Amino acid sequence: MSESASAAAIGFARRWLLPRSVLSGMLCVLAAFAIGALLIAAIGRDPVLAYLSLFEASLGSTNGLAETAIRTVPLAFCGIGIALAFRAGVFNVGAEGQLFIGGVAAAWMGLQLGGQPQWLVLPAMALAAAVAGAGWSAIAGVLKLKFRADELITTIMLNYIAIYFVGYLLHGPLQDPGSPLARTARLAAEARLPMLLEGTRLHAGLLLVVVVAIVAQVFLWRSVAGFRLRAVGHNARAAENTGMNVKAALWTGFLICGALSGLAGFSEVAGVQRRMIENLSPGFGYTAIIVALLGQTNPLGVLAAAVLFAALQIGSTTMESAAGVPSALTTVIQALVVLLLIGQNALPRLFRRRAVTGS
Amino acid sequence: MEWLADPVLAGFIAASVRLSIPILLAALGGMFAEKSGVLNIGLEGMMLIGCFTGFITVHFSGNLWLGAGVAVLIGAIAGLGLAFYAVTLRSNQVVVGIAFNLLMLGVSAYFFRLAFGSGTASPRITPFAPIDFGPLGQIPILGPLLFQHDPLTYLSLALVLGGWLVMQRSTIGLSIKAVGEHPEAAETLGLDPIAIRYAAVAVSGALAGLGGAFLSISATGVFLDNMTAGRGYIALAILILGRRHPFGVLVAALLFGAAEALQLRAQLLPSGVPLQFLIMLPYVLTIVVLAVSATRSGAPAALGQPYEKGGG
Amino acid sequence: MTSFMTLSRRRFAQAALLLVATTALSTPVLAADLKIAMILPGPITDNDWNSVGYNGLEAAGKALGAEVAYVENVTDADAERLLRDFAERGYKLIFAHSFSFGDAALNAAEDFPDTTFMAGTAAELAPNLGTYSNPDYQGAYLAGMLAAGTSKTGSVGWVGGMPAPNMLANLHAYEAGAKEVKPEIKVLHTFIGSWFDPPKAKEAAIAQVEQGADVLSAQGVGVIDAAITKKVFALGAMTDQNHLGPEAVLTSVTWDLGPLVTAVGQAVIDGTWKSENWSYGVAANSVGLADFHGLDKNVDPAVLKAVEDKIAAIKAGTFEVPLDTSEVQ
Amino acid sequence: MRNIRVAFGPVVANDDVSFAVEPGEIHALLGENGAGKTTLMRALAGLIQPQAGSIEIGGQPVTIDGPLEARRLGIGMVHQHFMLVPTLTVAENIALGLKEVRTWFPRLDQLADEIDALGARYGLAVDARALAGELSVASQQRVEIVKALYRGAKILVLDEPTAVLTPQEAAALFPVLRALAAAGTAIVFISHKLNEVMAVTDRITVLRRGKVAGSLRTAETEPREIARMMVGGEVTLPQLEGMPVAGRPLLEVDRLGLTDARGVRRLEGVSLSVGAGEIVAVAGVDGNGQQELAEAIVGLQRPDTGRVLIDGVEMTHRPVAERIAAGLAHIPEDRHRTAIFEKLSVTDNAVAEEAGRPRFARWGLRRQGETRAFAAQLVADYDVRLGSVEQAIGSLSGGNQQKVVLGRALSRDPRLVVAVQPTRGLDIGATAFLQSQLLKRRAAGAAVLLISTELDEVLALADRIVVLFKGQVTGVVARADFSVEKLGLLMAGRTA
Repeated sequence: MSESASAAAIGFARRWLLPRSVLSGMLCVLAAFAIGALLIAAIGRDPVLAYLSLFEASLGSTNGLAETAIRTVPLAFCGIGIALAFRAGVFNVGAEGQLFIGGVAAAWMGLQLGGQPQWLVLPAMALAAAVAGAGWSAIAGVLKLKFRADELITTIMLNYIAIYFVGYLLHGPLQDPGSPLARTARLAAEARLPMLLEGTRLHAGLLLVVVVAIVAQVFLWRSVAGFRLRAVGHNARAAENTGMNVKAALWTGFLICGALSGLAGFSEVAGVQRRMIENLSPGFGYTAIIVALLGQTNPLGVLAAAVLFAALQIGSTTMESAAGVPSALTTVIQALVVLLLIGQNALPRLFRRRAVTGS
Repeated sequence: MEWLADPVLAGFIAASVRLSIPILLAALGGMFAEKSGVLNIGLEGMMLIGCFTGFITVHFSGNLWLGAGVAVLIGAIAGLGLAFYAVTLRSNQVVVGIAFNLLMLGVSAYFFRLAFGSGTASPRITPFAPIDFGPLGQIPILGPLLFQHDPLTYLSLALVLGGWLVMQRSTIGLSIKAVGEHPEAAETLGLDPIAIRYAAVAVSGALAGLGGAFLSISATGVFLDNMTAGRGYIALAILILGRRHPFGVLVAALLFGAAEALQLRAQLLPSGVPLQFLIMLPYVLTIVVLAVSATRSGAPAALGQPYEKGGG
Repeated sequence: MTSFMTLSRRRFAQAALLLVATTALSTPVLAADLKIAMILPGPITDNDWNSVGYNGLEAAGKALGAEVAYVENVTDADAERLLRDFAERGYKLIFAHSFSFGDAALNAAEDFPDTTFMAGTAAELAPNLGTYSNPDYQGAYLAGMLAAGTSKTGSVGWVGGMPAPNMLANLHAYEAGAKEVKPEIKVLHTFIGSWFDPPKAKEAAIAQVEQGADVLSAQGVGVIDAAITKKVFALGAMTDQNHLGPEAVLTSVTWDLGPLVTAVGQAVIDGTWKSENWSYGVAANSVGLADFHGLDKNVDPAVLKAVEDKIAAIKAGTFEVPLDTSEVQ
Repeated sequence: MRNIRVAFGPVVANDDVSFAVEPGEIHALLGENGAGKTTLMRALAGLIQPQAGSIEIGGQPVTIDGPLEARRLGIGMVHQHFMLVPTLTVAENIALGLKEVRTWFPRLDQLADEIDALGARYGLAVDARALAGELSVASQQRVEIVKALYRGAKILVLDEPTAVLTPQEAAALFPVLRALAAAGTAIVFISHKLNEVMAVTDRITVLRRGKVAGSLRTAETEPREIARMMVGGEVTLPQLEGMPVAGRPLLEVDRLGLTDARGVRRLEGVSLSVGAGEIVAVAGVDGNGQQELAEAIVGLQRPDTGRVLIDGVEMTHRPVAERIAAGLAHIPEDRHRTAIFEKLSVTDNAVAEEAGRPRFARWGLRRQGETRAFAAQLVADYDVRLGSVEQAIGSLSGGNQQKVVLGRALSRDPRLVVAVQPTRGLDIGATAFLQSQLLKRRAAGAAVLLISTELDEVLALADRIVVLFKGQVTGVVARADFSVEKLGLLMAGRTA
């Protein structure tokens, strides 16, 4: 092998197989777990047992892997949407509300089309969810572009409003006839996503989100529209000056985030719950914000970060039941992972600057 | 003029004040951070940790003021932690804030179980009681607005006044505003933008901590997981509605409190409006007011932008 | 105060021990190998719905000598996964302690036919999925009678979290009970829009007091605080909540899930378990009124007598508390 | 200051620089952009720490570890970009960081009186109670000087003080400086304008590429010698030659009026036209509506009255992209804010305007090869010095960044070029290159609108000069009638 070829091989390995960022990221996860272990020991529990059960439940068995994959789907959908919005300079933190609106729209469409063939029902549901999610996000878009109201604030407010609005629908017009529960009727078999793995709950939403991640990656880095989106996010004024349509890029950010979060709602409804329920999401849309930024707002990176967080969340509940460790501890570990990762990304830069200015 | 003395109106006014205080304190804290140029999304977490530490301190010491003090202190420490990320490491302030909220949620729930076990007889403390002003409390409008509350409420109102004095009149306020608008100019005059931002974020944490403690040692005498229920996020909106001015923040917080008090009362009337629409009233109102007034909100020029010493 | 504080300090010191004890990782096994699990929708510290479930699980674990485990704060989205997780780990009896876990339990039951599932107020059952009702509405009826009998203003209040079926059943029974005693009584109700927001629940209750209510039904943490502040009576829920307001909590509607969980567990061990609606209400002494702690002097003796008669009638089967879960307004 | 060395990473800004100024002396620190003048003075003001060398004040060796220490030693600096907080009043700006105005609640009224008195003494009239952000540029500069004096400055450093002033305002500044020097203040006057330096200073130190190129008494030298020292050789700036071709008008601006977001009227009834093969310059003191005019023409701001026509087609409310398609090229004033994406690669920056054209995109996806080839060609044509076209443009020097911007704008063969302060911040070599490119466009039959506050540049390049004052045209001067005095009067608002 020639020297340049071997150098290229090493470079390839560095870049794609084991980049430094992955290595140091794993170190951060380990450190967070070490701190968690101290806290577990503090209440007299066995950290080893706790972590074994966490690992076992999330990654150590077929079913665990399937559950982790299931949890990855909504986190990645929302996370990629948020990431693309952030790239455009839109701080849309409204994924949670957009997910609820998307979910209820998907269920509504699924119920309307009951009995139609699957190839028609599922795309129609997905479309309804995407359009509804995007429409909800567009409210924040109008508020920002027409009224200059900060989307960071309006999307938080819109999350509350969306959840109460869906509550109204599920207690009122869309309520399952004959049930006092706040939920829609059960979807017909045609309106459910196909299962991928016998004996688990893994549904085809996973394939969909992987495709979306790849398309989003290509869109962001290879397409003209993606380039303009990034350019606007970097410097909206310069983008306008070079003839780019800044409003279009901002709208793209709002609408993609809304549409993908809506798809998260669709995949939960059609793949997991098989109907719309009042508590469709345990905060997927909020966790996804962290997932998006941990993934460096890179669609494929976001997908990876979603897997990490899914595994942590899946494992944590088992840790609670099997080792008696309150699941609040996993919340602590998740937060520590994020803070350590941010810290380790920033620290070297800090030291470098110090060295240069010599102060 | 009979309606002036109507007990329902009086109750509504008094409730508006009570409901607004925690949000007011957090928003006032947010004002210090934002005026210095740091976006504090972590208000929610700082409220929650204040809520928890205030409660647990009162529970074990029996001293309400000690609880308030500890909440302030812990809130300030949390603020310093956030400042380390936002100011020193120059991290994305939105992510750091959200991560802090997550951390505080986990920490408060975990240590609550550590302190009280997983048992089910939840602990309770006797909260601050309203001060009796005698006939003053019966004055129409003013009575329920000003003379029916507990010491923490008056402390909060005093803090608004103090916040105004500090922000608009004092050297410290000048320095904070300068650092938020033009950190480089501040540095050429011998001010330390880094230190000032640390201090401002610590103060924001302290005030948010007190706002959280208000929930557990004044509004009620209990603590539950995630008891702040998003009030820290609401405070961010209130802060912008109030134009980052102490009195503006007071008015905006009262408006939100009034909307909340109104919807709780509207539920008791046969209005025919679906329940969920009443519950979302305060949030809708916030958005509408924001849309109407946001065009000239005037954020500090350097808000959200980390400062590098000797740079530029 | 002093003794109370000493107690607290000691409890603090024992916190670690308590934690170990409560989940009972390894208690001596009397029954075959039965392991019982429960998933709960909220924190077990809520002195309410989740505390009841947790206490019932613990009681059954002790009574049967069974190993028990639980997960708290489970969302609907996570329920099915956790049920399957327990089933996979060899738990043969699993309680899904929420009206909203019915779907999840049904799905899990299908894939784990050898495991027995019990879902709170489920609509659809399976051969290995039974349900248990939440009969605290029976107690709510009694509470309504007491509230109306104690009220001097002619208005009583009721504060709840979200308009879920069990809450609606509770509210309607409370109202019916109140109307039985005083047909012209006004029953005010408020939903605060979340399960856990004590300050907001307190404010909702205060609003009711200001509109004339002088007895409150506390279906959420915070209401008793309002009763203390406004010097009115509150009726506790689920557990004896007198300690939260010794002067204010007239009595509490208690729900003890222990007998039910124990009986279900015994039936599973004996192989006699059947898929049906297990209901342990007033008649089975699972739902009842807690001690008045001396506050019964505030209630018209005739009303107290009426309540006692009502309990007897329910036990004798001559009266059935109406179950109504219709939406309000 | 002796043997000062300051380096930012691999870039050495000051190398073995020694410099001295005496009480009562006005000492020019002269050099091209990037020669290290500002860096040296920032070290004196305690804003950066030199890696080597020593500083003595009044014969005592000192260590200036921060702005506070600099102030204690009597060093005051007026920065090129004013260090005023726009939302605070003048008095508040001056009170910042001062212990003398009481620790907790500053005595602002008393301070304001003292400021008025101080200003009166040196002819520096300022309104202490006005918001700093609402003052004119010249007033802001006076505030900066008062701020330094109030802090007891014995050594006053002025960084490019005349860059933002009219010739008349600059002339008014010089007596103030002399009065200050007469009162014993040592003044360091940083500039790259030879005529000013000759007019006002006692001594001149020239820096070139971070080193001292020479130090002489002003009276004993002459401009040519100094210029050679600055540049390190002879460089002549290009000069317009030949009469305009006077083709059809490619840009017509018709009674343009514009109100900004804060409700301030920025332009009023501005009309001008630029024909093919003609360079029209807009002169005026900074902040008199030039930026708004340029932005209304290129489409970054919406005027509320009047029209903009490009090659006869009304474009007043059309998007920027259409104007670019019609042949417009824009070289904006603030490169970092308006022209480049610092974190994107040189390639991405080079094709930003044309990324969607079929040449660079197919089926909505970018053609990487074509794009890179174009960028490589641009880099070669415009002599951009860089490591790779894939490196972030923010990592290039200012001059090289500007060349990319220029190349991007001009490689499209634009028919209309709007250049705003195109040479600001460039060294003489880069300036000459850029100016010659503009002349080339003129020769090729394009219309060029040059907006500049540098009178020398305007005089050298323009066929006609339009003068703006407070958003209105105060006069149009043809090449034959050019004179500094006349332009100066127009720039000060006296209509001809």
